[in-house]
Amino acid sequence: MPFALLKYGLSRKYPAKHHFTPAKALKKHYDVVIIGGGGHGAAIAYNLAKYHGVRDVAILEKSYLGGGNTARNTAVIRSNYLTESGVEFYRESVKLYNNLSNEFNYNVMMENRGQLTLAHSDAAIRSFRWRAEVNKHLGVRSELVDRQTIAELVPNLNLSEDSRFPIMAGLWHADGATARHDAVAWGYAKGACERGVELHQLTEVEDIEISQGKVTGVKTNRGKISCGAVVQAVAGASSIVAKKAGIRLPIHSYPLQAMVTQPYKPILTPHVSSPHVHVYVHQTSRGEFVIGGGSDPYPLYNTRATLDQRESLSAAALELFPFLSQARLLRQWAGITDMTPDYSPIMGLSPVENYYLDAGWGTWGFKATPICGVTMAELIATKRVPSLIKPFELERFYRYQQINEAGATAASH
Amino acid sequence: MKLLRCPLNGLRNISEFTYGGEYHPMPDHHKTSARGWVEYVFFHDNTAGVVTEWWCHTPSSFWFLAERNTITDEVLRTFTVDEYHRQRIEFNHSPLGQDS
Amino acid sequence: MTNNPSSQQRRSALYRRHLALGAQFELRGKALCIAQYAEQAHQTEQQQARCLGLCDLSTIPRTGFKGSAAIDWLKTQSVVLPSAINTTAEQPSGSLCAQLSHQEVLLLSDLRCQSEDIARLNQPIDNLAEDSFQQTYELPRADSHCWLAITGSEAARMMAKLCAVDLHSDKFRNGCIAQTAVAKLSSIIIRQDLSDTLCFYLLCDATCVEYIWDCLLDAMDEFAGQAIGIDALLQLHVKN
Amino acid sequence: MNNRLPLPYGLLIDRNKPIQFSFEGQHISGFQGDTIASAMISNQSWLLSRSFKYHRPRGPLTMAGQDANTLVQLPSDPNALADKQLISENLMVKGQNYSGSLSRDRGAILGLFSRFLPVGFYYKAFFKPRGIWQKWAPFIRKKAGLGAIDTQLQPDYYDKEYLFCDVLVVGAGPAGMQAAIDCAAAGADVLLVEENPITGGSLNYSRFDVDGSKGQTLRDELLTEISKQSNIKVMTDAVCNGWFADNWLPIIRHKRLYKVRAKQSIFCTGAMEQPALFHNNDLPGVVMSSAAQRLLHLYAIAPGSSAIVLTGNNEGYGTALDLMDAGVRVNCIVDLREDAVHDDIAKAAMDRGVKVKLGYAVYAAHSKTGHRLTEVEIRKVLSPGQCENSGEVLSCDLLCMSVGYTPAYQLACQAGGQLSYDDETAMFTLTNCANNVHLCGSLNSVWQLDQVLMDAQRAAKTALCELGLSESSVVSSPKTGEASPNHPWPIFPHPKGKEFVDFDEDLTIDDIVNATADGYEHIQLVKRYSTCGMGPSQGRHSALAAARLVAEATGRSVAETGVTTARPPFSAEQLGHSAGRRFFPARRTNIHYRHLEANAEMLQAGSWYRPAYYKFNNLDKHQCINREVTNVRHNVGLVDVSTLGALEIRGSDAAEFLNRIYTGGYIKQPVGKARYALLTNEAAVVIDDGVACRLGDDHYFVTATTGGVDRVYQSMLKWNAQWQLNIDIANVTSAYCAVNIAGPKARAVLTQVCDDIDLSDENFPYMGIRSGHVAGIPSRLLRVGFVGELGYEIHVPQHCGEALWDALMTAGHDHSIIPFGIEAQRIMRLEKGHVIVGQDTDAMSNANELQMGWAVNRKKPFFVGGRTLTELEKEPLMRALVGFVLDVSDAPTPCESHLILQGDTMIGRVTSCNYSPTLDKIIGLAYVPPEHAKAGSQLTIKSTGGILVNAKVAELPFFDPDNQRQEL
Repeated sequence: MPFALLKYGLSRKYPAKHHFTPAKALKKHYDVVIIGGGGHGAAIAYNLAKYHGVRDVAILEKSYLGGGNTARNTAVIRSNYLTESGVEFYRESVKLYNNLSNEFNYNVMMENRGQLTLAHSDAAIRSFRWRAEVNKHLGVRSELVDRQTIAELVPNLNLSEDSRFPIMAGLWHADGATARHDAVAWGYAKGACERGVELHQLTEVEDIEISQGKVTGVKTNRGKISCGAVVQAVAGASSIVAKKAGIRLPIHSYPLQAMVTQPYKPILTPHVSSPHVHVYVHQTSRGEFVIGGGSDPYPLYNTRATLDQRESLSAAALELFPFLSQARLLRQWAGITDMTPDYSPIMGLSPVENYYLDAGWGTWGFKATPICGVTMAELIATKRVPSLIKPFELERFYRYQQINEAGATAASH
Repeated sequence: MKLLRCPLNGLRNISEFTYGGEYHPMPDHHKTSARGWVEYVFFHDNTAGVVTEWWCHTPSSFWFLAERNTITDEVLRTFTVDEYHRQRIEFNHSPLGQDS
Repeated sequence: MTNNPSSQQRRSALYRRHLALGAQFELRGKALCIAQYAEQAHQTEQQQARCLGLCDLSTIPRTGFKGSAAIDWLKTQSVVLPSAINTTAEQPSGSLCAQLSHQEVLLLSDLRCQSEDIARLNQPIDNLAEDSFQQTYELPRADSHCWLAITGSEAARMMAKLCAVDLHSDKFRNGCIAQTAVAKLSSIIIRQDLSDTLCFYLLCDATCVEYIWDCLLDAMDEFAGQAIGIDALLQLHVKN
Repeated sequence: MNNRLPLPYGLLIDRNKPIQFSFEGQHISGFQGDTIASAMISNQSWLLSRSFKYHRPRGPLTMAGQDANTLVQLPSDPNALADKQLISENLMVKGQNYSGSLSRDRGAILGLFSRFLPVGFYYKAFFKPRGIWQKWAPFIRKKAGLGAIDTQLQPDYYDKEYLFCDVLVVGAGPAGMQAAIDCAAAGADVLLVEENPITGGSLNYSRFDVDGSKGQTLRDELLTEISKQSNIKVMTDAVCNGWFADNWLPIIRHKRLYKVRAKQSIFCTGAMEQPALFHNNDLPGVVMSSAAQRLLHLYAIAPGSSAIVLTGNNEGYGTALDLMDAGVRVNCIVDLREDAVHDDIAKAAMDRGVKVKLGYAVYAAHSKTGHRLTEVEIRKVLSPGQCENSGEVLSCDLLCMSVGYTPAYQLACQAGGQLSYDDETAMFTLTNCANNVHLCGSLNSVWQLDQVLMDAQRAAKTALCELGLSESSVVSSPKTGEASPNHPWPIFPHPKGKEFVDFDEDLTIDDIVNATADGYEHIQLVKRYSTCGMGPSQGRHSALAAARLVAEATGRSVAETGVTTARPPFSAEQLGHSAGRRFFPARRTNIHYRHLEANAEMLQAGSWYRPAYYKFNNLDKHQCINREVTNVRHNVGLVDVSTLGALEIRGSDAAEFLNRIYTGGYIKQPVGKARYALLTNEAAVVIDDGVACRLGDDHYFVTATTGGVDRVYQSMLKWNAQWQLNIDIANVTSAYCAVNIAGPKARAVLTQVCDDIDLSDENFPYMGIRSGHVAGIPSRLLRVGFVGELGYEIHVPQHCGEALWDALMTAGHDHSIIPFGIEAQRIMRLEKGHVIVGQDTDAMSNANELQMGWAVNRKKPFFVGGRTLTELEKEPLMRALVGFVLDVSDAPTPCESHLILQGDTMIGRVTSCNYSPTLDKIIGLAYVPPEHAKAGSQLTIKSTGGILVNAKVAELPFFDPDNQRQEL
């Protein structure tokens, strides 16, 4: 029985401590307004308050804390990307994750169980080796493994030679992990609020005020706010919010669906994904199997679930784990992913002065939460673009310098 | 599953169709500015609301256009391409990149 | 043994399966067809066809035409055209004309392979000399697509396991065409009853014929459906 | 043996068919039609499972498959619902989630520490010192999970079927049956779906009148009506498991998933009875009133010997009557209402002399024996939630709770319905569903039977109007002043806690209230922080109480507080059902079996099967491949290239069209000649290639890559939909089988089987095209040299592929022809320095990087990707694809995708690399910075095991630089 829990058992009355800003009126002015109270928004606020002494910050969330993609993603943390920029960025993020619980004294249940991506073709083997080589060179634990090793890593996987899509090899990413997604947002928000940041839920930004190319304030459903700087961290609504600031983005928003089974006794340790059959599977610490795959076939700002996707995800999952046929599906849901042409985020400066972008997070936003908080906070506080996120600036498209991440992301999460 | 009305084959499950992107006619590839061209190639309106889109009925390879609400997923109407394109498109004959 | 498909120039990719099922091949016109699957099977195969049968017609002639002038040209070739898109018109010769769009048709030979239509229309396109018909293009439907027939009272229910279009006889009338997906495979379904027996023609990618054949047999299993020869179809056809 | 009630009790069981099964190794007997739970209870065994967190003993709560208390383990079916799963001979059933034995579960010790496990406790501990969580996690994981998956399971055969109807009616209770009858009468095709084995719903077990006959009588009437209607299809044992856009509904029955497309849907899914909250309200023996009634009427089981009914409405009195009729002693009716207005049924119950305590509540339940309820403590209610400090203890072995319902809202909510709370009726009500979805009956908060039937007729009428089968006329729903069965506050906190809000997750009143105290006030945050409603029953019994508690704790109204989203599926569905038969189309060329007969090792390319190489004697893979290469270089080989994409472009604008689509120039291309065709997208990225063969002024035959052709075809059609050029585009890939016969002896072989084409070099030169016959088969011959030898690509009708192959193999026999596969072909094209799009290109490659500027015609006004390419050319080249050579001794041989380093920096990567048997060297292609692209410059490759090897940049092609061989 950990000591941390003693006080709850021994005190007569529940020692409640409000983690977040209790509901209150908006101030007329904030130095920084963060649009979007998800993991990213909270992380940015936390870093501003804790490391840059910027505490006059408001997080404006149109619904509830962490209710967007933070709540809907399947909590996979990895850094086995393809490009140098990508790998270094996510590598730093994973480092931060490892210390997160202790960083803000709140258990985010980071579990380092590794990630296995399956290759069913020569082409996949080539692209996995490419990733493995780049990863290893940059100090990320990632390697191409053969069927024998796969059998040892995932004893229950269907490795039959005569299955419809025989497994030829895999990309093993020992650093792959999962964490309690909600807790990440809550921990950051808690830490931020403890340091004076104001979290305002049910507060929607309706318009963004700009004069002489400079952002001056935002109009919300609860009144106007003037501010020195605005950052948008609204995965799933990036184009919509950016449009209020007169900014057009290289983004298409697609629903991404996932589903979860009832809890069962643990039989699957690592996170297993197969871009070829469009599915990934992992078993949570509650014992549920989380199953996800590729985005929906067409754009939509709607988190409805489709039977079509339930059917194909199930079919695909059974290709890898036939015995899951008996597992019972409990819940199916969706998030909205902002897909960019090069499968990389859009971070940093925007055409509008003091208006910062944290967008284009497609299916890879959760794993970037900590490093995003650090780098965006530094940018806002110092007005200097940290080298780690320089490659992700919007301007890259105008120079045709996309980041070559295609292939390192699809259905791998 | 959503239903979509193919102007040629009628009402079908949307899984029979291929999404072809927002309808954005190509701007003049000679006159458009460098930045304008980039925005044509990479950027999207990604509108939350009614959008005109390309759709293809896969079994018959029939391309057509649809007006769809990207919030409610409601399809307002589908129609054949000739509503927008009847004229043969010509390209002026100065070789590429020589006047830009 | 000239009736061995492996001695023929044109071979259905299914011929090994047919041989394994004891198929008896006979030359009909230029096409080597499966007459039936076992000795003296006529009667039983006819009953089978009435209930649920599957027949491979892939070696039987067929062709297609496409292009803005195709329809007009076919008229000059005295082809009887259907009244509407996605419906069929039977030709005096017994062959079938299926209209797939306002510029495309598919022509299927009669099951006896006696009509000369297809061969005649397939003459190299020099009879398109007149400018007005230049936008008529032949499509190699005999090879791009396999041709299967699914017959019998259970055909519609069986197809409901593979196809999301409602093919039940009150909804999908005789002579109707559906261009859709069957078992996730793009297909053309044509309802062409054999007198009073329900019959669907299924045309899909020739290189997927083994896949679709196996899917169909598996789906037919619960209705005791089986592969049948073309004779069973012919008998049902002539019955009036 | 079973002590069952006499007929007519027991609608579902067949007393002539006894069945033996085992639970926890113990032999249990029941009848056909019994569920595991009913059979267990008939044997006086109430303990079925252990709870998720505290491992508390649990027994049936709803007898309707709506609670997680009855989850049991079947041999290859964990988490099976014991109150749904029928028993079968020798079925082996076990409990779940216990250590030791189900009756003596060591895990139950956790219950004692519940004070130390506050809501969200796992967020508050287990992470100090740093890294300790990695130790705790596995331990906590072991505790998690319920049933055990059988990983050796051979899955059953599941499949699917599409159904179509005018009206789908979900739920065959009184409302559903009535609605179906009305719709059918008006001529609609109706599908009536019922999840239970028989239709009737509450008519089968509820009490609607004093003598208790009304339900059955009405059911019989409705059934006769239904049987008269030929256009009603009734499906029982069928669960409608979700609603999706445009009335697309999955229905699960046995091992099949039906996908229904309905024009209109009518939901009559009824309501779910809700528990009261008091200390130990989870004890086995504490059940919903409806559960007791189900046991009586459906299974002929008297659920106890002495009962107490806790009620907040008159229905509880009906339950009491039912119990008394069945010979169960009813010690007391505890009525939460001080000023109850009793209806006839209630009066009838009281006339039987049963003790009634008005304004009282059950404050706590206890078990002296451990697992089963033995007594309850009742106390006078002072104010909502508050009781007197003392009360009286009544002994009983059954407590029936009748304090209200929540509509079975899941499907309705998926169909857009909004749940709102009505303070008047203390009930959730549903509004504004999709306009092709209609709700009626208790789902629609209509309770009295006659009103329910009227409401069903209203729903049917509206659906019929939508269908145009009835002239539109607005029918108002029979909203009445009838008393609501819901009690506003059946919630009684206890100093010792254990008043369970969520039985699945072992969450009590404190847990919910404290979650809000921690700042998690939004109902979604409460759910996520406390996990309330996240368990197997998905909030069916916790949503209402949780909303009420959160509302009070945060000073909001229940309506404002709301409930969490109702996600599909409606009931837990096995993945086997949603997977069904898996359809993955596979493509085979007409020559497929000839490859197998020749011992080909097949590989999959997209949906195609292609020969990788042919196994020969006991040679290993590489020896086999090298043998094939050498034979092509010295004699002649045959490869199946049927999977290559093939497109026909015909019409007066054919050349103009290719000019716009591909990078090259085609206007001046002579008829009878082929030209290389490179395809780029609008970002100037190379996405496909092939050869464009001009068969006539207005006729092109264009090849494309195996994986790319479908995309290329679709985009061609899309472009021309805008350009409106006078052409027709046809994808004829499957119409042709193609082989490539290559090698110095190719002509010699071909001559034997082709007599209508002059094959001589002067009359059929390199890149020429001819039509004629090969072995009597109409053929199109292309003289191309992908592998760099004299070669002919022969395209014949698909169905003639095997015949062509046979003829060429026979003809080639004396020239020692052998087939070769993809692997050999890859090596030979590499020897010739040919790029493979997809292998040597990536998501960014442009023509200049590939050093294929020669393939781009810069004199034409436009081509797709052209403008972008000119933009790119304003910036210096970033990288170039070059050839490199190593000596065989330079081990280890680099692999494709190995990195090129300069010092410690990554400057490029290998895209192709093989041993060339022809040159006896290691050759490859790699991306390098332009400054390293010059022939002769040194490259450092980080090869296998991180070992650095040095390679030299070489001129391309590696082999036969003057291309003499292919132009023989």
